[in-house]
Amino acid sequence: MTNMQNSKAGPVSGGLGNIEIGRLLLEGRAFFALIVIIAVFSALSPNYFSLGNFLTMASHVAIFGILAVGMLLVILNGGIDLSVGSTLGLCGVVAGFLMQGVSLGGYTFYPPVWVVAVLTCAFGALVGLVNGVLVARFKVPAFVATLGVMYVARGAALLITNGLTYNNLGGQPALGNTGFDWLGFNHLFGVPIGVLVLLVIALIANLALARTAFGRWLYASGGNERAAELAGVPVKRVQISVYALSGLCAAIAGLILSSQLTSAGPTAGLSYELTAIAAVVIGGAALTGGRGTLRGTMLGAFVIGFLSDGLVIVGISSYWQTVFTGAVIVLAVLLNAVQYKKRPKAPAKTAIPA
Amino acid sequence: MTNMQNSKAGPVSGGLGNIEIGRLLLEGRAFFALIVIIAVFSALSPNYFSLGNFLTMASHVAIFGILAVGMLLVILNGGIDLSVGSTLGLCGVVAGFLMQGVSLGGYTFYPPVWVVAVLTCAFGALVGLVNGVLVARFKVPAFVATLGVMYVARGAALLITNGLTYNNLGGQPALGNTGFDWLGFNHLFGVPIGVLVLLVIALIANLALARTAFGRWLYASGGNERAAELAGVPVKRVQISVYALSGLCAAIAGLILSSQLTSAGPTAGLSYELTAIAAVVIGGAALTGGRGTLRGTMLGAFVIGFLSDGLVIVGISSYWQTVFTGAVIVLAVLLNAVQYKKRPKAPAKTAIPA
Amino acid sequence: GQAHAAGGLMTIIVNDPSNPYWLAEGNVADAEAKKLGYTTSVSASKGDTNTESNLIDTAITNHSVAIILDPANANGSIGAVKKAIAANIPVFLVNAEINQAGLAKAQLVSNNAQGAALGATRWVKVVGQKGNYVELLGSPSDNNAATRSNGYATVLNQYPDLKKVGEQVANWDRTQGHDKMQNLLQAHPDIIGVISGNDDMALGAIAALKEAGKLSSVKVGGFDGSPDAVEAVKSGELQYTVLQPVAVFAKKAVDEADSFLKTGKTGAPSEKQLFNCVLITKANAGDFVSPFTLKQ
Amino acid sequence: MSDATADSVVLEARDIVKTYGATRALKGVNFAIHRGKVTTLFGENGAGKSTLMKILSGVTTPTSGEIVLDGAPVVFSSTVDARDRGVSIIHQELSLAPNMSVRDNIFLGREIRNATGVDYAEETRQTAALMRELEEEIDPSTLVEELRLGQQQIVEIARALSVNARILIMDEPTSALSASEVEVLFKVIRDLTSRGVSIVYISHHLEEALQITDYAVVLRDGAMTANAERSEIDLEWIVRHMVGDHYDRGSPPGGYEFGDVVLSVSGACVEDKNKGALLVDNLSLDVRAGEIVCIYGLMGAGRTELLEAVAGRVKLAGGDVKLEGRSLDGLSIAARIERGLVLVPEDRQRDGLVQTMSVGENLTLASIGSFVRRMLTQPAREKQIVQDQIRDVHIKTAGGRAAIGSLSGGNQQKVVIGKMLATGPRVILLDEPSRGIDIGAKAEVFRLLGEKASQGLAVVYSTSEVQECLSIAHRIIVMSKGRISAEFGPDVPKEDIMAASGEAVAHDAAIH
Ligand SMILES: Nc1ncnc2c1ncn2[C@@H]1O[C@H](COP(=O)(O)OP(=O)(O)OP(=O)(O)O)[C@@H](O)[C@H]1O
Ligand SMILES: Nc1ncnc2c1ncn2[C@@H]1O[C@H](COP(=O)(O)OP(=O)(O)OP(=O)(O)O)[C@@H](O)[C@H]1O
Ligand SMILES: [Mg+2]
Ligand SMILES: [Mg+2]
Repeated sequence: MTNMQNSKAGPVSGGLGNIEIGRLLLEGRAFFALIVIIAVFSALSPNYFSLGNFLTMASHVAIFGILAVGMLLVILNGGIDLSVGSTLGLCGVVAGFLMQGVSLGGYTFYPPVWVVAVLTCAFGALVGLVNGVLVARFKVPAFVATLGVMYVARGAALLITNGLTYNNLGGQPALGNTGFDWLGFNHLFGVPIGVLVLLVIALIANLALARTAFGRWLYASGGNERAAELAGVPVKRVQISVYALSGLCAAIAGLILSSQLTSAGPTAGLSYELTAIAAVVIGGAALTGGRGTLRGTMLGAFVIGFLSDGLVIVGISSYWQTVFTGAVIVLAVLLNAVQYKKRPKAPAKTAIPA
Repeated sequence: MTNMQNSKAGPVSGGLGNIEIGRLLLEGRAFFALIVIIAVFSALSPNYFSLGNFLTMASHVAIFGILAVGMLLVILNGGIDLSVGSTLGLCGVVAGFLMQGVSLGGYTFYPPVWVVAVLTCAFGALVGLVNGVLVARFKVPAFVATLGVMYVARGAALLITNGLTYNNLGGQPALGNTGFDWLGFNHLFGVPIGVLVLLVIALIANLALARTAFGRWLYASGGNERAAELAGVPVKRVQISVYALSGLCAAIAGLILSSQLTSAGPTAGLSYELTAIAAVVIGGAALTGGRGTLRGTMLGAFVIGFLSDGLVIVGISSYWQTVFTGAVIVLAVLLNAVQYKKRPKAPAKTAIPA
Repeated sequence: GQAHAAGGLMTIIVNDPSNPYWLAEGNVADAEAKKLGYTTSVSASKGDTNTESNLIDTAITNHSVAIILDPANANGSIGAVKKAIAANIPVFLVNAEINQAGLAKAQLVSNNAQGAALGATRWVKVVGQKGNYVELLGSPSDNNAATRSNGYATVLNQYPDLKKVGEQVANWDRTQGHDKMQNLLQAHPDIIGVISGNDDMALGAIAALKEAGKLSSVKVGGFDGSPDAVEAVKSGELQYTVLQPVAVFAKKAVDEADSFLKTGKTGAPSEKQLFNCVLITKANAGDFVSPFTLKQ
Repeated sequence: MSDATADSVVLEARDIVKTYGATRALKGVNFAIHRGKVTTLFGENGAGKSTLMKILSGVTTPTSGEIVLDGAPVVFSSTVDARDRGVSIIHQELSLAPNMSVRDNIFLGREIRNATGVDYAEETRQTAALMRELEEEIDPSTLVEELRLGQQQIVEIARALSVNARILIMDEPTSALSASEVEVLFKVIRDLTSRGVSIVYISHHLEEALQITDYAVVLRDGAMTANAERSEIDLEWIVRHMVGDHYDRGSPPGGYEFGDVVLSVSGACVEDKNKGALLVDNLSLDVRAGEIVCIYGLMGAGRTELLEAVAGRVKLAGGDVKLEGRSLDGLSIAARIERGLVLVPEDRQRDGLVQTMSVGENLTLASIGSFVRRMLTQPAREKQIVQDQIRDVHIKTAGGRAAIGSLSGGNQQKVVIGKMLATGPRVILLDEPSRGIDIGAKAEVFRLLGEKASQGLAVVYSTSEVQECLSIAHRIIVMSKGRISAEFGPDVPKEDIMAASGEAVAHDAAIH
């Protein structure tokens, strides 16, 4: 995998090949944090270090890991997406709504599950698109645009369900819409489907970042939008895309979550955006854009997930859990900052040593 | 009042004199939004347009208006403070804790109210100081540092109270610690004390921004930190100060809130940071730092407060309230963006084609 | 410490311990389980079904012998309960129900409808049968909000001269109760009473009324029986509150779980068990021995 | 240095060494500033000029060595400390807060206070006085971001002057100034020196700098290679010590025929967004394959707007641009690059480079399509392209994976040019590509452009230096107020070009 922020190189040499264990150990502070977390909790509880528990924890990580992938794209672009939590909730509700059957001209259709999934994903991407258009076309700062959409999406979810939760997403064989719980309940080769979905999304995103023109454009427009534009990068299209992709990721996470819970409530995903952002940042991405890797983000997501589950498993009170979560976020980034400090100061973006 | 982003002038004529109604109407979109809100709700409800209601609404605005003042300072500096909501809650709890009496060597002291207030304010400033040090000294990005502190402060508040709410903040005459409800309950010339406190804080902040070296340093370090540093501005000290001041504002808001409720709970202030940020941004400040006015921020706070109270008064469902809040945030900033678009593109901060 | 004691691990999942009601629920269950020889783990879903589902997973990982659960959502928690059952862990629900029978071994809840009727009847006694009033509602995603509001309506609708002139959702929260009460007062300065879906909102409303100097003319009723509310009843600021016997059923749930683990039967006649609420007025407000626990 | 001048030394640097990690920016430099004289510092990009000045003005501290002020060793702990002892500096990179007024910038960090806080009235008065002295009509309350670059540089100069320093360091103060503004500055400098103020002056405009030099010092690779009084030196002397080479001014490439017209601009107009005035006013221009056309003009002549409009960055308010006969109307920047029209922007930091990416990634940014197969980039091909560009454009770098910030200014400029050449263009527009780069790098850029032109590339090159036109252009176009005011062949006298631009012919510095 590439290692944008840690090496001077970036993905020039192109790719997936050059994992360097030494560098990983020395420089990947998030990786180090993860190892420490696993070691500490394994020592504290006999139940922590087991394949079963790792898979369970991984399936918890899946939800906000998927959000974090979308968030990484947005952050690489120099933006931020506060709306993902709400979009997740809204998409779950939309899926639930569709599963209840759609009345059209007196008839009630029961779309099959794959249609529901596709429509929900499209809807999530659409919400993201709204963010993207607000940011790219109307020049609303990302923080504000997505904050607004966060409120609107949450309100919309509440309005659709009137505050209630959709149940019975299992569908009925008679209606031909069974299978919704597959995503959340089933396992493939013993691995929960949610985790596999995260894996697939992460692999695709990694490939896109490291090996496609889109990835290069994204890093470039996040690093210096003006320069990217003059080099022929369609910066507006890239910007709109990342928000749409982030919305898509939120929709997928929403589907998995409602499938796991076999229910869809309007308050699902509350404040998940903060967890996703924390994962990306712990993973070493810079909020100013242009720096960050998918590998880091995944590590960040696992650090948060394995930490919070570990705290629960060893039975630490929920108050302390809140304190620890905050402390770990700061500490992980502090370590990153210390690491940066040792390197020569990068020249300020627009300063000129002419 | 001065009008940094709308006029070329800045505080040239030195201050408070040059309100220009025409420009206000034409350019102050937040002001325009406020007028529209007042007009619409006055038409919809006979109860809206009355002095009594305006004072009530103003007392609601006071809480996050005070937070917004601190937030403005941080944002002018190019940072962000996500921890204010938690700090508000924590400070309320600390005040409540002190009002219950402090055991020292077997004796229980009941500090008088002014001591409690001073200690609470100091404590809030201290929490802010932690943010400031993390950001300025350890170079942790503001978003991350304050996110971490947000969690830690909330957890601490829960730990102190063990989840309970401190009640009976009224104190007892026998213990000499009455008067805590004064802030929240009393009126001076018919105006709630909370509103007066906001007014005083706003005036002081405005004076500091427009008339003191600190204000100039703040704008400069938010506009171009390196330039400010080279000019001899103590940028680190300024940065640490703004976070400390933001913490102080949160403490004051926490005091007023607990005084209004005569109780202090650990979950008070949840997500108020978003409202405060929204107020600052609606008021025309740029999240990139260096641009924004106190007048704008106050207008922004009143827009949000008058809107949400208006929605309550005309009886709109709480779901729609959420939707409207989001829409107004985006719309207000969209208007600002349109306004900016007409102006010449600002050259990048430090650019020079040497 | 997870060292398996004789009884094994009992996982207790409450909603949100930053609220004294749920804190008491967790504490009582925790104490009872420890007394019966179990190790315990108390955690909180904070009303989020996903967190709840994660906590259930953790309980499975930790090989819990039983789960005492305060479900976050009547519909949304069904999946989590199913998951625990699939892992052969019996689940005992307390305080709130799920909308599917036959999953949990027992559902122990307070009789919200009965409590609401109790409260509303008392409220009419205090306020009188004629005048305008307003209602503060809990968060609409919570079934109890509707149950209580309907309970109030059933009683109050019998008095045609009592007119509800406004209602506001204050999400069970004291600050929101305060602010919304102020808004309601603006629109309806002539009200004579406030009926609230829980104590926190009622206490917020009391603060607002005090500030407006109207507490003497506007009577407030609460629900839950939280310690703060009991104090307010004692001092006469709150007219009454309705105690949910959370301490009773939290203890009972653990007892039933213990019985089930030992005998295969809960010892209760049915899965769903309603516990009647108790009216708390100045008369019996002094009888509390600990939060939510009345002297027997 | 002779003993006769030693006692006139105010500030002296002794054996200054400065290292940045592995880089040794200064390797034991001795440097003296003479009272009431102008000491000019010459050197290539990266020679260490700015580093030395930063040390003398308290911005950074030397790794070793000492600073002697008035015969006594001193340690400057900060810029404020240095300022308090009478050392003031104009930084090479503009250090102004764009969101604040001219007055606020000038008095930032040393506010004039009165009873109620800052005395804005007094500050405004003093700012206005400074502006008068510099003969610049800038209202003290104007926001800096609303000023054009040259004016911003004036503000920077005004700030340094307002300190009333005994020693004034100017690190490339004129890079964005027009000739007349430079004249004013020189007048101010002469005035200052006559009052006993000592000046250190740094510039890549060697001829210009020679006009005011009293002492010349040449720095090379972090070491002083020569110093002498004005009377002993000339341009050749400076160049010889700077690059250790014989200085060749170059001449336009020849020995081939131009091809067809590739770029044809007809009646182009560009509007000023705020004022509605025309920045480019009905301008027409044809460029043939293999031809190098220089656009000479003063600051604000509208060259940047013209080039950006041709490249598609700003909209034409009227007229048309044709590439090989086909109109480019409505095409995006990307589409124009695809068709073979590229722009090397004026400001390489802001518009040319992505600082977060490596040298290689920057080089291939505009030509990603050439190494993408089935949606995926081909690392081997990309590496080849990067290596080819580094070789062809002569970029001095550790390799494609090096951080862009590790390169010197001139090499960064070559990366920007190389990036655009990698797209295989038919026409390349360069907007003042020689700004801030030393004469060695400049010669390399000229050589590169000449070579590409002889292979059929059409080159449009904007510059503010007459000598550059003469060194490279087949045709020289002079722009003034948005129009073409004159057109010359390659053998025109300098004075004619300058006169056509509306510029008063500068004093001939008798360099020839
Ligand atoms: N902050 C820094 N960190 C690392 N290296 C630096 C730093 N500042 C300067 N250098 C290096 O020190 C050397 C001297 O740089 P300096 O800026 O003094 O050159 P200069 O002579 O001013 O060049 P120019 O003519 O381009 O302005 C260069 O190699 C540069 O890369
Ligand atoms: N950002 C800006 N804001 C306001 N005016 C501007 C701006 N940029 C350019 N101008 C004005 O537009 C006119 C043309 O400027 P332009 O940059 O095209 O000139 P130029 O010949 O390229 O000169 P330069 O050497 O400055 O690049 C000038 O009058 C200049 O003052
Ligand atoms: Mg330099
Ligand atoms: Mg130009």
